[in-house]
Amino acid sequence: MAHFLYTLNLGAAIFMLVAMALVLARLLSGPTLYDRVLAVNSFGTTTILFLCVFSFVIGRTDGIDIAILYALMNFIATIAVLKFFRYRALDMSLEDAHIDKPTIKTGKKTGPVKRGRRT
Amino acid sequence: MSPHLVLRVVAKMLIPLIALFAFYVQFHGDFGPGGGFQAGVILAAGIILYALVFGIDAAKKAVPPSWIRIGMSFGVLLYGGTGVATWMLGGNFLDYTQFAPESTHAAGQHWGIFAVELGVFCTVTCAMLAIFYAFGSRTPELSDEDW
Amino acid sequence: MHFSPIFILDFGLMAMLLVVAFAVVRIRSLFAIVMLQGVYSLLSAAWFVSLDAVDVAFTEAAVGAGISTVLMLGAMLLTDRQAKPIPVHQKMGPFLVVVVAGLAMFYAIGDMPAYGDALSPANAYIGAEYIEATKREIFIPNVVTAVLASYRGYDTFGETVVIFMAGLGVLLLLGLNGNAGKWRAKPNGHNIGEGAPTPARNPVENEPKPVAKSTKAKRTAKKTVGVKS
Amino acid sequence: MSIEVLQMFISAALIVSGVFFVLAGSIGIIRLPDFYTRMHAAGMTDTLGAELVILGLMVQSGFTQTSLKLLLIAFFLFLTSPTASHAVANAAHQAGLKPLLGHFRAPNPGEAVVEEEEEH
Repeated sequence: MAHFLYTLNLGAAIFMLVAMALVLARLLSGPTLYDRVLAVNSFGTTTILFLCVFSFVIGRTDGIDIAILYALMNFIATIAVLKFFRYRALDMSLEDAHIDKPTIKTGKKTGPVKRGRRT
Repeated sequence: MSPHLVLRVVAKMLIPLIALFAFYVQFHGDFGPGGGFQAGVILAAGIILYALVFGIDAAKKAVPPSWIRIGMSFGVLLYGGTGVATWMLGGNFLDYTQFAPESTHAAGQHWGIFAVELGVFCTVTCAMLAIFYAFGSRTPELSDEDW
Repeated sequence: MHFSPIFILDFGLMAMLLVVAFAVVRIRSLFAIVMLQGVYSLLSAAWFVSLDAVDVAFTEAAVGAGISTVLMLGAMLLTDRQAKPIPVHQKMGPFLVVVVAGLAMFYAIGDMPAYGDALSPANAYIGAEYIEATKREIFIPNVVTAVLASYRGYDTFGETVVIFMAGLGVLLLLGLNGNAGKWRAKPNGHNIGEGAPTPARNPVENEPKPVAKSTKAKRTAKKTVGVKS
Repeated sequence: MSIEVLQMFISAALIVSGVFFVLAGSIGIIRLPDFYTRMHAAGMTDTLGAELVILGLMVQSGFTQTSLKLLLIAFFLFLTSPTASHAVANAAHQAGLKPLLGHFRAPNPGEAVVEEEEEH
């Protein structure tokens, strides 16, 4: 029975690795930067799952602490990236950010982009 | 309509949990993975999340730059002071057994490791926040073509 | 060597690390590089877990996932978005150095202990002594904490001082308030407002400019303003 | 049938279905044509697949500290993943990234935002 569970977890870990590789391909090729952000986020989730399953495979549950850490911290990078691209500053508050429309890179020239108000 | 309501609510729920996890890593470091450095980085990440969502000015109100200056030096002083204290008690520099020489369960070692990890925690948190404040407080001036 | 199925996972992780490292070298968009570095730290943390180096994995995870990406983005705000291409003739020298160093490393692989060897120098001599002594001298389960804080307390003190110096250097060079918001970065050396007539910028720009900006940086900016790359 | 065998089978079923969803999601991230559809696939990986796999592992380990930690991971993922997806979608929509349209036409990104504002 232990052998069955070991095989099950190992198979799950290998499939997680495959999923990580697929998401990585999207990260490398992503046409827009939002695809990349999405891929990084998804990659984080897949890695968390990989770490959980893998700690069951090797029988040491310390890897789960690292998975908790990633589950908490994966969010911060995503928020930073989106703030960076939407408001072009890291220092302003989201609370009083007015809705503005920075343009994605289209190649053609566009008007000036308003940044979020600095408090 | 208030902008980014979802982000603000989730961040508000998440920041205390990140801080709690940082303290778990700090004080559970003797039994599981982790220690002062990791805990300091995690706590700093929590405060950085606060700064990202509620603005760097709010973060500076919560954790003022003067605290950062003091905390950064306090950590190193705590570490060094532990060594000096063992010195005063008659041992070598950073020889923690001097704190409780009669103990059979190495209580002196436990106290020494606790103090030292606390010093590392202080210094790392404050140094990470100092770097973030220094970079995050600056505003670039860009034309659209450069972007 | 006995083949364990866990090696499949190790090799998979190593292969992905290699792909990400090549991509970081090849891609010119700095934003993609920041993202890829986050992925690199995720992968290396997973790999450290498989090597049973959980504390190292923890550090890698803590620094790589949250802090490093944010700080990189903060630095990227003040610089360019794209790496400048380097002409091929300038690349040949470094390439030669890398090839020679790589060949030397391949030559040295023969002397390395086998993967997971119980008698390798890291496991055999002083490491084994620490693992034994921790149980009867310090009474805590985590050997890494015991070694870091007690047996190698001097080293950790040095590391703490290094972190302190890093923070101090940033404080001295940049200041915690970014010069109270008066300092402004100008990527590419362009001085906006001197070239083509642009629409009104932020109101902050009308403030009297700080003295430090009007020195060398401004002079070079004036020179290069016409020849935008 | 003893309780361990039952535990094993439940765990196996949950993990296998979770892995199926994760794999399907990551294939979707590769294969689907534009950003918004890819996000649909990624959302499936992030919530359904992840929760199923973690639930399977919890069943496997029983009432232990490990199980509690896994519960925490499941809770954090449940909290942060949809939020991150929401933030990415919001940013892309605000920036004017248009979905790949077929026969039907969606409103322009700017117009849709104005309508949303008036609702609140």
